[in-house]
Amino acid sequence: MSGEEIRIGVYVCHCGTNIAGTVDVEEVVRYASTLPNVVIARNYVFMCSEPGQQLIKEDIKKYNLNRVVVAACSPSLHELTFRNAVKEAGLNPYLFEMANIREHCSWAHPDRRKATEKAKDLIRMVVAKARELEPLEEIKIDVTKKALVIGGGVAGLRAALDLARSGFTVYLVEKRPTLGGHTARIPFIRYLGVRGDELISSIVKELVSMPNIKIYTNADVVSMEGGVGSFRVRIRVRPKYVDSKCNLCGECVKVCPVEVSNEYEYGVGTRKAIYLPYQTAYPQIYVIDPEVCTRCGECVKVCPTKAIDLDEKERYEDIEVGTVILATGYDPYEPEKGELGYGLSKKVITLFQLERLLDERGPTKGVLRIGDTEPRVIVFISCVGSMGTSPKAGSYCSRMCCSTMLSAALKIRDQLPGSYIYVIHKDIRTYGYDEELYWKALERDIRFVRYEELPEVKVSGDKIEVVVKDITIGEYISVPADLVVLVNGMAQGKYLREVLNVVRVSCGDEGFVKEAHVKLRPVDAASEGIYLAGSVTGPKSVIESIIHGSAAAARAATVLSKDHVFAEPIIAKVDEDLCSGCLVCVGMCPYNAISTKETDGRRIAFVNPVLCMGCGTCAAACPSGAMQQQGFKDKQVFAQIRAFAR
Amino acid sequence: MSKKVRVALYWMASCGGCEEAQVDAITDELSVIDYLDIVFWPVAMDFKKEDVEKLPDQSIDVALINGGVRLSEHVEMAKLLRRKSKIVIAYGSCSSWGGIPGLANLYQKEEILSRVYSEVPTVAEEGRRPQRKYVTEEGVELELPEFLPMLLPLNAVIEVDYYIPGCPPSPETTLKALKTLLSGETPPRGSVLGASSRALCEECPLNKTKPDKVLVKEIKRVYNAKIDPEKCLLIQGIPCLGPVTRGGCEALCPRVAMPCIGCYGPLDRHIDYGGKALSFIASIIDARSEDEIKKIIDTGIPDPAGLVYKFTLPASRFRMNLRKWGGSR
Amino acid sequence: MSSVRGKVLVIGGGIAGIQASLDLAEAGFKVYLVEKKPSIGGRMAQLDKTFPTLDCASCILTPKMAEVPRKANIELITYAEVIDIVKEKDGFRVVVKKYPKYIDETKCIGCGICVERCPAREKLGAPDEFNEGLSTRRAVCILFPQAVPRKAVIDPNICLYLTRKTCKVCEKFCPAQAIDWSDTEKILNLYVDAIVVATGYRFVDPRHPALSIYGYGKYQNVYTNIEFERILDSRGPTGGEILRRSDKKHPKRIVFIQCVGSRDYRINPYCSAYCCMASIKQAVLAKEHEPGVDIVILYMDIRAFGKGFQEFYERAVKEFGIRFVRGRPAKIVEDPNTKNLIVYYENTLKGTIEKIEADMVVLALGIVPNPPDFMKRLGLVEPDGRVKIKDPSDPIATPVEGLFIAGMLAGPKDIPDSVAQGSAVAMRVMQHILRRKVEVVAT
Amino acid sequence: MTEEYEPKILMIACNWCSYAAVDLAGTSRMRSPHNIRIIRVMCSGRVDPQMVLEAFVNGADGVIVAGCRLGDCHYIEGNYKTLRRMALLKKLLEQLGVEPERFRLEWISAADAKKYVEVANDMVEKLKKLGPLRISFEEISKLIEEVKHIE
Repeated sequence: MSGEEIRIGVYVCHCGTNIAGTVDVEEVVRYASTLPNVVIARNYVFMCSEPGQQLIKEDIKKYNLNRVVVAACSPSLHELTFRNAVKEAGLNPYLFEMANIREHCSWAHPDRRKATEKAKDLIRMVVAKARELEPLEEIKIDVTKKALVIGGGVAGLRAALDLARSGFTVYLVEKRPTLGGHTARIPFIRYLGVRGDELISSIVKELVSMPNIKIYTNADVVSMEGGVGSFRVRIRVRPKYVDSKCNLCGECVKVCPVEVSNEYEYGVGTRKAIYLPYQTAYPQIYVIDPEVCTRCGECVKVCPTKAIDLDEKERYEDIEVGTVILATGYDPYEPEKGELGYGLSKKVITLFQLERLLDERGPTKGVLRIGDTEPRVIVFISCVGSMGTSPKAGSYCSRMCCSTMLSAALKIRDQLPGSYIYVIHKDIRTYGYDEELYWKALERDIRFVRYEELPEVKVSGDKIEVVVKDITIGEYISVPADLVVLVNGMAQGKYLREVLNVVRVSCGDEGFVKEAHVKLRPVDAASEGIYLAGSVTGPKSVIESIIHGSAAAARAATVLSKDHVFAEPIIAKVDEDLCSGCLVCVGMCPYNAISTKETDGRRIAFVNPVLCMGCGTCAAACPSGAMQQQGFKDKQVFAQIRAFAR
Repeated sequence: MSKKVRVALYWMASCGGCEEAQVDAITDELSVIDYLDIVFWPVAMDFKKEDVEKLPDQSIDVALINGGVRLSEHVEMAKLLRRKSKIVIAYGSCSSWGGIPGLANLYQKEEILSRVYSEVPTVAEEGRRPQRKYVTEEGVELELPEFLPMLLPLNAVIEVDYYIPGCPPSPETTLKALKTLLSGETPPRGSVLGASSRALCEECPLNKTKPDKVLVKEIKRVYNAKIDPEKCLLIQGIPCLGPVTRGGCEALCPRVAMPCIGCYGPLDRHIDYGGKALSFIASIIDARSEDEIKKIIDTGIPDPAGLVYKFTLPASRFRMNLRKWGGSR
Repeated sequence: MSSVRGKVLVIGGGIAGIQASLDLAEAGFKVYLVEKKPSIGGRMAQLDKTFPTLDCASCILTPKMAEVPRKANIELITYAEVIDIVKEKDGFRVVVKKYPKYIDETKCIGCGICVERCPAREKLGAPDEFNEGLSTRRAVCILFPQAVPRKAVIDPNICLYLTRKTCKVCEKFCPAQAIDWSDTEKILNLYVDAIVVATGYRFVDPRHPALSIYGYGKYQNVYTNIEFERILDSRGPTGGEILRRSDKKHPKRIVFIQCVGSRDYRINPYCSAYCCMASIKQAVLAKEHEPGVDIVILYMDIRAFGKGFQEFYERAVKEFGIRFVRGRPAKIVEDPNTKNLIVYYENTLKGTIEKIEADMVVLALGIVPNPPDFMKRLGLVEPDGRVKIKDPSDPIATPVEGLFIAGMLAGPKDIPDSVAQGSAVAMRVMQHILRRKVEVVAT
Repeated sequence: MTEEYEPKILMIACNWCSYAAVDLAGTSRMRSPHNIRIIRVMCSGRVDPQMVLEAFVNGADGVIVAGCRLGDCHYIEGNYKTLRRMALLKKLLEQLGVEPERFRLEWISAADAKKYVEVANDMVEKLKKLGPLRISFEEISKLIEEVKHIE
């Protein structure tokens, strides 16, 4: 383009009488034609109409224009329209610029003379910018029609299933040795609903039957490069020390000398160093926990199928995908020792533990016993670890606990009709259709006590007393309890911290991942091509997680369904031989699109055109002017500013 | 290089630093001086204005002029040398963009005079001002040049061919520049000679100590900051102008744990050096609330103009303070 | 995308329907988006600000709305209703009734001159639905400034020409000759592979006998929360000024009443999920408009369960000094002179009967799903208004293969959850179509 | 000058909020002062203090930099960077003798056409009291011309 003579066409729209009514378009055109490099200026009743666009296209050929300026309405309405028109005439669409003389002028100023003067100024300024415009090419990225799902909980599984069903190849990476996450440990969803492990199994069953999905358990994502359309990801698969020859005979478990508390039972049961997480766990293979294994080799000796190899090493796999779904979920809030008597007595447990005890497939076959006596007085204390009830707790509401608590209370009511069940609570937040649970609980003689100041749980020997100020009667009441259930909330997933920096996402203060827009883009991450499913963005119910899983899958599908994605060329670009490598720009970018690279021995800034969203804040900061925003380069914006003066 | 190059050196509003640098440069081991035929150098040898006036026009090959334009005399001499010289070079920050004396443009002429001749405690006779004309007992009439309403860079009064930046320009810079010219090369008019086309960070040994993100929670001032000489000053919260200042000095200051104060001046893309410097410094402040930001700025940058315009105010888009015409109305 | 991968009908142009349509179009499906009103945007378009971020609804909604007509794959059919669907071998036949706009959409440029000129105003006008009837609109109108499509519509019931054969002023002034008096009601037949119903919700009727104790409609200064939202909006009937209906004075005390028609067996047993936050938001905005105003929120439980909600609730108490009192009013009495309202309630945390005088009362109305009639006819609607679903763990799939629901129609929820469901339902539709296509190929 | 002095104001507005707000003002037919000329950038974070200086030198009697409300930035946090830069710029302008009324940083949401009109009216009013800034630069150029002609 350099050197070529600049030939600008200016087109002033009447917009019926909307502009022509207050702006003297004839005079404006006369004025425009006097501006430097303007070879033709015209006015027409509706520039945006078919004939209007035709007019421009013909002129481009007739006067071989290489810049086009339309003075009409707001670019938000018709910039695209005219860009396309210009493009159809064979001119680069970014050699077009628009002056807003309707919303910003004719509609705002009734005074004909002043409106006309202003229209002239606006056009003069835009023409000045147009003179400096450069052709830009949209960035075309070939889409790898594969997806990576990080996290094998219900949200991740649902997302993987949806994408696989839609015909895309899916890689599913789960940190733990088994799929299912916390959902698999929930014995009943909303009191009557489905069993968690069955829900998971039904999804997993279909998944593993599909040719286009690859599942990695006991694995994690260690690095990720690139952006939407093409991410290059490295996966580390940690050894399980047991291979598929395992026939689940369980001999190894008998001989294993190491016994530890079982995280899959939230500590209410124990497991060996070699173990099967739970009956329906997928994959159906025993696994050795290297943290606690003493390498004594007893299991190897007894294994009939020679499935155990204590020297198995971790391995790495590199994959390429077009989109990434982050679904690493949450972890239950773990009360401090001594917090509301937790850890001081077997009779003080968390809600997650209670659910395990109420599971007929759980360690107690679902029979609720303290020692061997059945509890008569059961006390639930809500909002443990939520609503800032403890220093370590978040100030947020964990959303699900109220419904889960009432479901559990109702289960106990079924099992122990004669028991006394107290719910010590703040607000009962059974929102939406869950309100049903609240009604049921009230009908079935579950007693609600409202607290403002945190209750006290007094543990003396095997006696437990819960003291709480019932604000309704304004007095302290004391309940001798056989079982205290701390209704613990949902906190940041332990694994999230590790992946945060690998997958470019950031967390809010409460420890959950920030969405691109909390209201209108709830499953999009800030960077293109990365989506968020389930409780990774904040506490959610199983059903909500399923919905979010599908939502994330849908967003991913919008990318994967295309052969290419196009990135706007209005992005930042570094003028390499002017960059001194001061790195000021790097800290500016909200999308981490700027990194550094070595060029003939110099470390300089590099903008990833796929990640850059084109805000231009790096260009404003760049001390040497090496960083420029295409379409808003210094020379372009300053030309417009200089044209402000007549 | 057969015949010697005829050189004129002149100083205007200058501190003498440039002269030192010139002496260092032309008396270096390569003894550039052998190639030079100095026709005018008031600071070192006894020349008079008439000596220059006598010379035929265009007879001087290169005129090196340092210091800013503050007196009517400077304008006369600048014009004279322009007439007599093929190439005129603005030597040093002052003549290139005004330099430190240029900060005087933050004040109006009258403010300066009254401060110097009335307000300062060391004034001998209250309110006594220098007279432009004065006749001695011997009846000799002396005339002082006029103190101009503002300080100007050389290019505001005459055409300047090249610039040699620095306060003062380092001997290396000066030599590089002179050698370029002696070699017969003719860079495009207006080029900066002897320095880099990129910012200082590139030459700074501390640059590699930068983390990826250059963001600071406070801005420190040199006089009371504890500075780690091994670490980039910027990330320590010292407003070092390295990123926005033309390289070429080999980062003399940062090497000794002093921030760059910008004496090599603007880069080619700058519209207003101060504005750009201000933009990047503000950008690295890592604070979100208005009060927080204000606090950081007020404690760290009490005098923004002094920081970002230390060498370039008279060449900036404003050139000087507008109070006289603005606020007073 | 070269060929279209399938055809989908989306009913309802609210935020859920918009999201579903955009995602489906992006993924290469042809979408017919049918909206009853002359513009898409739904309820969200009526909102001033959104909780808990307080960012303005139109700022974040308008760009999404604008995307719809830009998508080549989306055919936007506004001012029309789906009156019937018929299951056919591999999909549905859909019957759409398109109401006459008397405006040629292809010509109308949305300049609004006709609206300015239309003489059918004030007494001759009609209550402005967008402003919940708090202002009047003219016979020809554009629903709201950011309407999509930004086209005028003529209301035949009050148009002077269509009612009395006089006027035609709009025709005279229309710069685009877009007025078309010959326009008539049209019936379209569409053939689609799947259907998404996102017709949202309706508010519980504040005049419901069980709610008569609040005196809505009887007392001038009792408002519904959606009315109050319009009053807060700078685009609204009062230009964003809070003025009482009775005397156009600024209120000194506003009382919000929660769970009006929610958590109430007589009307609506379940919780409407949005109203606690909506009232807190409105209370905070009211404080911003009128720093002096005293605000009391009468509630049962504050259900601040979403992301950032609890934090927002606490800010409302600490920063804005909004008073929360746990109690459900028994009755409201109006002072005939001042038109102020005396609210009687039991403070259930103190166990005392109290009363408070307010010069404005805002009712946080409960909501009920708003399914189209054909769904009722297909027996897909429970007596309590909920839409039947196939499987308790999948609230967006109805028992009818290929017929899905999303948004508020599938149960009370806030904006982000509606958006998520919009995307989720798009995924379900894709699968339904792609899998069936596969089977078709297989057999 | 027979007629009343009309200040000239340059507004640099972000595409997503403040520019849209001015659009809305027009669409809603609100009368706003004709003195304002608007330059569109994608984000107020693109605004470089150099632009503001350039605007003043090129005849602007006042400059408005406008972006989304803090927290609403379309680019997550561009406007926070604007906030930092303009805070320091304000201080510099003061030192350069520019009255504070001549430069404002405003957060205007896309729906807040009303606020735009208020800001615009208020600024025009204030600038009318202050009188033109252009003159200062004309004066300076005059001075330089005089200096040039010293013989």
